[in-house]
Amino acid sequence: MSEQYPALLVVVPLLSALVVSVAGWVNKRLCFPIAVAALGVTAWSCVGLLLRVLDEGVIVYKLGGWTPPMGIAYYIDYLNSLVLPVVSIVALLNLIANKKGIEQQFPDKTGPFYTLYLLMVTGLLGIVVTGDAFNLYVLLEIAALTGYGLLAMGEERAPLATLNYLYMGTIGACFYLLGVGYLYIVTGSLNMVDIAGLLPPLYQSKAVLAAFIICMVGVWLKMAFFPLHAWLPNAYTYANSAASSLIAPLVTKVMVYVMIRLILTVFTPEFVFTTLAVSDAVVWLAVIAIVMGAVLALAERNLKKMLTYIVVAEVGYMVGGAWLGNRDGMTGAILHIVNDALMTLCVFMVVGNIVYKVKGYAFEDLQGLFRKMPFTMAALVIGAMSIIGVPPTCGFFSKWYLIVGAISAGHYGFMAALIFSSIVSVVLFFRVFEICYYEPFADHHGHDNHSGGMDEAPVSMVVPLLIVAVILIVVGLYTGDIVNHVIQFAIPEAMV
Amino acid sequence: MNMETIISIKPLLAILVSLLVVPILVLSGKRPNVREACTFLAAGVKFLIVLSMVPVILNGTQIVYTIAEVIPGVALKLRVDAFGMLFALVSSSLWIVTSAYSIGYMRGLKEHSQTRYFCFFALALSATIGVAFSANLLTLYLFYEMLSFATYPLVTHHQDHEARSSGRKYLLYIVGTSIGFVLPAMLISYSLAGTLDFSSQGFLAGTASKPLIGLLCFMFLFGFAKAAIMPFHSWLPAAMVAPTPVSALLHAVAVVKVGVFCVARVLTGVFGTNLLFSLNLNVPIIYIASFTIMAGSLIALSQDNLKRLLAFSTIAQLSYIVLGVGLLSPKGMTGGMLHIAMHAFGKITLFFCAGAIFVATGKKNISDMIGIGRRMPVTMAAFFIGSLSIIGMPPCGGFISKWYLVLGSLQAHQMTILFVLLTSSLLNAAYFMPFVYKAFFCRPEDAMFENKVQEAPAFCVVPLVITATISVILLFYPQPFLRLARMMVQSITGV
Amino acid sequence: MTDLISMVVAKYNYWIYITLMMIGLYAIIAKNNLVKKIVGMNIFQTAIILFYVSISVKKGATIPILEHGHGPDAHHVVHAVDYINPLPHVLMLTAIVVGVATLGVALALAIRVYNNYNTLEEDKILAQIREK
Amino acid sequence: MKIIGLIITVTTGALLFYAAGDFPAWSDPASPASTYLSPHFIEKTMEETSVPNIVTAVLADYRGFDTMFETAVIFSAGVVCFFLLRISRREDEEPETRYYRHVLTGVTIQLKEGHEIPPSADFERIDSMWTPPDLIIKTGCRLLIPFVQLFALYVIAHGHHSPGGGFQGGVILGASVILFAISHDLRTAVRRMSEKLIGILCAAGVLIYAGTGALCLLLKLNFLDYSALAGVLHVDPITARSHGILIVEIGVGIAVLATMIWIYNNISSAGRYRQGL
Amino acid sequence: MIWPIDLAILTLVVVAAISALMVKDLLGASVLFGSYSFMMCLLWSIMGAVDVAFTEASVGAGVSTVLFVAAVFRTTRRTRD
Repeated sequence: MSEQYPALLVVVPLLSALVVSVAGWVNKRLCFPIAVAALGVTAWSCVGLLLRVLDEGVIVYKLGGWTPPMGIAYYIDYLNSLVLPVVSIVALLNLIANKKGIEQQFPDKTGPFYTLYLLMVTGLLGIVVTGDAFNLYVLLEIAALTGYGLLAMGEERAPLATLNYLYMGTIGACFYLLGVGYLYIVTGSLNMVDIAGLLPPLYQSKAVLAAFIICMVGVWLKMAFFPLHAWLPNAYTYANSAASSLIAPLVTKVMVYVMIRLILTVFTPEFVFTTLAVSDAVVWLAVIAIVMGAVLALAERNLKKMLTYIVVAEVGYMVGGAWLGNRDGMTGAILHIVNDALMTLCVFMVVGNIVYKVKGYAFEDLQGLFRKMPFTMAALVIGAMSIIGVPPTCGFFSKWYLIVGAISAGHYGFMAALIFSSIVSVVLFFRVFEICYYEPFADHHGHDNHSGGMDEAPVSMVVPLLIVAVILIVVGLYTGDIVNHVIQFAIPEAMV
Repeated sequence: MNMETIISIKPLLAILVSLLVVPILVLSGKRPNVREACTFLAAGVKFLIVLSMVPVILNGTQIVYTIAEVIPGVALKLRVDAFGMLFALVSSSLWIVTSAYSIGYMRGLKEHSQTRYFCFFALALSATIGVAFSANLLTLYLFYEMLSFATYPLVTHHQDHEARSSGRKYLLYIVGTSIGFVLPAMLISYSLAGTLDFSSQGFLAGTASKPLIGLLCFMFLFGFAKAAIMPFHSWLPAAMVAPTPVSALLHAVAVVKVGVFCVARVLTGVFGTNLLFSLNLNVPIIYIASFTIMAGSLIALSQDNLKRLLAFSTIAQLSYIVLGVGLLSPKGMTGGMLHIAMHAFGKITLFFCAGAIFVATGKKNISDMIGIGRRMPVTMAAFFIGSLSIIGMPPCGGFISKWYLVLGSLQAHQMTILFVLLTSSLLNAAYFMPFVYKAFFCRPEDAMFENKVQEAPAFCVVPLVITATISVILLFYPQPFLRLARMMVQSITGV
Repeated sequence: MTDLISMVVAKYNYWIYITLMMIGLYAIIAKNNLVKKIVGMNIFQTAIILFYVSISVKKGATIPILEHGHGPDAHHVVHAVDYINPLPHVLMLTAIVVGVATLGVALALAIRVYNNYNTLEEDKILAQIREK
Repeated sequence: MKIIGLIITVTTGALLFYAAGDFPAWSDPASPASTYLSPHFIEKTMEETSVPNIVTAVLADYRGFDTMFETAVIFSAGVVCFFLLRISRREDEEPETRYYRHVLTGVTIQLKEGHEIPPSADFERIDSMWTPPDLIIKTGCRLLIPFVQLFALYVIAHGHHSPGGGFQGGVILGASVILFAISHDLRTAVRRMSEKLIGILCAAGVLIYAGTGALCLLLKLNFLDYSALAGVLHVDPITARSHGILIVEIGVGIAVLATMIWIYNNISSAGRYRQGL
Repeated sequence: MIWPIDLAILTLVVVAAISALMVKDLLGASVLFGSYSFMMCLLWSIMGAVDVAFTEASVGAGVSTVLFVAAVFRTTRRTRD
């Protein structure tokens, strides 16, 4: 069985999506258990795969039994075997947590919702696992299309915001497709490893350069890297919480993974960092992304939108780290994919709980939440600590590597940007905490006022949230192992 | 210097005790008696664990425990040495006393959200012990930040406008500096040296140019803003909006001492005395410290609010410790380290007294307290002893540490510093003694106190008597602390 | 000059695809009407398909369906030069499908937007949002 | 916006023009694209899969995994359109207004929700605007549709030997139903092919594809390795591949057929299914 | 392949694309887009990509246009650009 894990982790959610879709027409109550079971199996095979990779090294899975350059193959190496469990576990926890919210919001359309949810997870997992440049495009589109569907169901402004996302997303995907076409025209291959082998003699070719630029711009568009981020905040803010807490943690992170995959596997670091020598400019762009993300977040008076700008800033972290061109920076970027996915999940799930109970996420709606929803707020505190970068939460450690990378690359601007955004995050979150913590100042000296007791979200929402919060700390404590046993091997030896 | 080390989980236990009691406190929130019994129990257990390690440390052995290897070369690691032991002993013993005092104070004033208060108090104590036992900069930073965030709800306990603005200031200074200065400085040190473990000779020597080392040194010095070195001091008076037990334990003992402890640790363990000495970095440090001492004392002179006065006094006294370490002479360092303990017991007494007065009378300003010594003789007697200790006069422990500081400045041939020390002692006397005099010997104006003003509840009074007594005892029996301080200095300087 | 002309002629398919792509890209960014943007998006996608199909063209080759597939001489030798490269065609079949799927979703969203704001002009919608 | 658009467009265009300089000449048989992978496909397809239409072989076998997701993309587009647009009668705020026309007299009546239809067989339900039934169109379409569908089936079945395959055939099949919906009205079309049926067919089509792949997995070979079906179909592995391709093409056809109709139904009625175009 | 036809169709494709974007009536734009797709399909069949051309004929010129028209009927025909 274990040799079929690579197929299982994409096929199981796909098949279950179809089954759920049929079940939606027959009996709606079947949808949720099927979806959870499917994601459970997926998560299990992802973890199994990680263990196998740790044991045996890179795994190649030939789909259809065709040898790689002919057919499509999966390459599971240290890089994606680390990202896979994150994606599947995030999806699973989020699904469980949002069951009530989904039923509250779409009583008639749970079937399609779960179908799209599972298809989206299929797409994201596929993107991570595939070793074929074109296959990646198709999966990108699955993830994108289902994402549009999920995001558009929300507040009044959601469809317009999603339509804008669709335009930008399509341009991004098409750019990527075009880049793959350029690679194909000069190499004749679509397999990533194969392309990497064929490219070195062509490093000076203008077509390869253009292919790289186009691919990068496409991927940046999809991950909302700073000047191309305009679609993200609105699309994520106005969506329903189940969708935004799936998509916000995963989509940008998976796209960062794609970028790192392109840099490390397809174009190879020698080309990207030595031949091109534009890494400094990109890191500066990342600096601007971080600073602008932080500043724009400061301007918001609305928790969810504030978080979306933080997502934009975090993308800057990862792009910058990856482009520093040294081992520490790359380690930081990869580690941050994991950490950021988890912490974004944590804070967005908190928003989900708040929306479920309070029906709003503007700052005015948050007053007194520490008393009303202590567990949710505890999770928010841990998530915030992680985003700020306080040890021992995991966010600190990826920031550590990023900063060490910046120092050893001599890029102090990036270091300053990271520090700046940490401090801004303190301000951002403590502004929120203040509102949640201080009651409306009715009686002056607050002695013994018990205006209303606890009004916590349902257990099924709080427990997954607390699990995520604990995971944040556990992952932080195991950073050393993750780096030593996984990430270290994900980065080619050539990178110092 | 190779020291014998043993691996033991005790330091971790000492930290975890107060962490693990938190869930119990939350669950027993509805039954105050259970809750407070648990607090006491945890405090007692913690103190015993710390105490049980003392003989081992006095034998010259270190206790080491690695929690997790988080980054290659840098682990979350605990190490108990003499200096950490000294600090842990002070803070864990004072937690017991403060717990008792808190109960009296909180119940006396019928404060709200007492469960939250006790929980975060316990958390803050965990962090403090964690700082004391940190074996490297990362662990230190972890607990330092944990302390910053755990004390925020305590500082803003009243949840009113004043608390909100003070809370903002508190966080801005404490977290802003730690992220803005300490974090980059730590990472630069890591990039330079590849390690963060404290060693008796520091690990930065020979890794970087002089300007960079100097820059790092000041980033650390100001980054640990809990040490309240000017110009990063103004959070401390602001934080006095907290309930008095918080001010007493945290802002006179734990938090600020964590700050100076970190500064001392970093100066000795990261830079090392030789490096500091060879680069002449100690000179700016002691002058900055001297400036803080003088300025803090002078500002304290003009204060009318008792707690603010104490706060400025604390700012000045903290710099004594920095000064002592900065002198780099064995006697001076011994004095600085001893001052951690001596000042702690003295200052906590003073804060307890301020709180007791507030509980009994509701007054905060000195000008309203004329003649209060007649109503609350025990409290004011303790206050007198505490202030003597701060001034550095016998029969109190403060005398010993100041004596060592004076010797240290002579040893280091710093006559200016000697002058500073003496002047500031005079200033200390100048801001404490008038109040003591007025409290005992002036007649209260009519209707200043309601008739029934009595001593505060026993839970408040007993702790302050205890700490005052300890302050006195420490003059005659300073051995445990003195030995620990000497051992530490010996390991650093070899003298 | 002749070089330039021969280059233009030799690759005119590529020039046309770039032109079409630019037309589409401009429309997505600059057009005000949501449906016009969708039209632009489709032109953009089709341009890329044109590019891929252009890759596959091979001088002197025929369509990629083998002659004599079955029957008596089914196993005669096939020469690669005789047939057009089939791989880009396969990829573009997929891309066309993705294109129509995107189109469906985009139109559904446009209808939702129209239901909310009663217009498809982006500036009018934004004005309405700002008024609220 | 226009200026920004122009700048972006011109920059991108310049980059692409610049890069095109290094392309191999157009239609050059010696270009890497034509010499690296494609010769293998062209020369070996017949022996490896026994399908003369190379495009079909590559599409459904060598790169069958892509195509499975292509079908999944179409399926998800259908689900998204349904999810976004469909307004069930329960959720609908505006009460449904129905229009009936008395066939003999031509009198049109309008009924608010809750009112009953007059008990007479002479009333037919119409759209809000009554267009006189056009005999030519209706009859023409009725005659045309069977042939269109027959052609579509041929396209699916003959995809191995001629251009076409599941996808094209499926679209044509879908188009025939859409033609029916346009020439008559949406209600009639929905009555012939209910929403539930469409929804299930949609999923079933993809299920046939993915299920075939999963069956190969169960038969101890890799996912989508149709040669595993040899044992089940009692043929040699190469013919099994050919048959496998046919099976998945049928799956694709069904999925595409249903999805096209589904998307059309939802878009043309804005999700209310009351009246189409 | 006959290059004059090829070139002529390529020009027409561009013209159709531009006019589909310029025309001030969305229904007209849909129809022009249909013609654009159809000419694209011709172009591809000239290039020998019969399968792609077949798909484009059924999808691009067929179903896409129908979907456009349906959407335009459900929204509005008028536009200012």
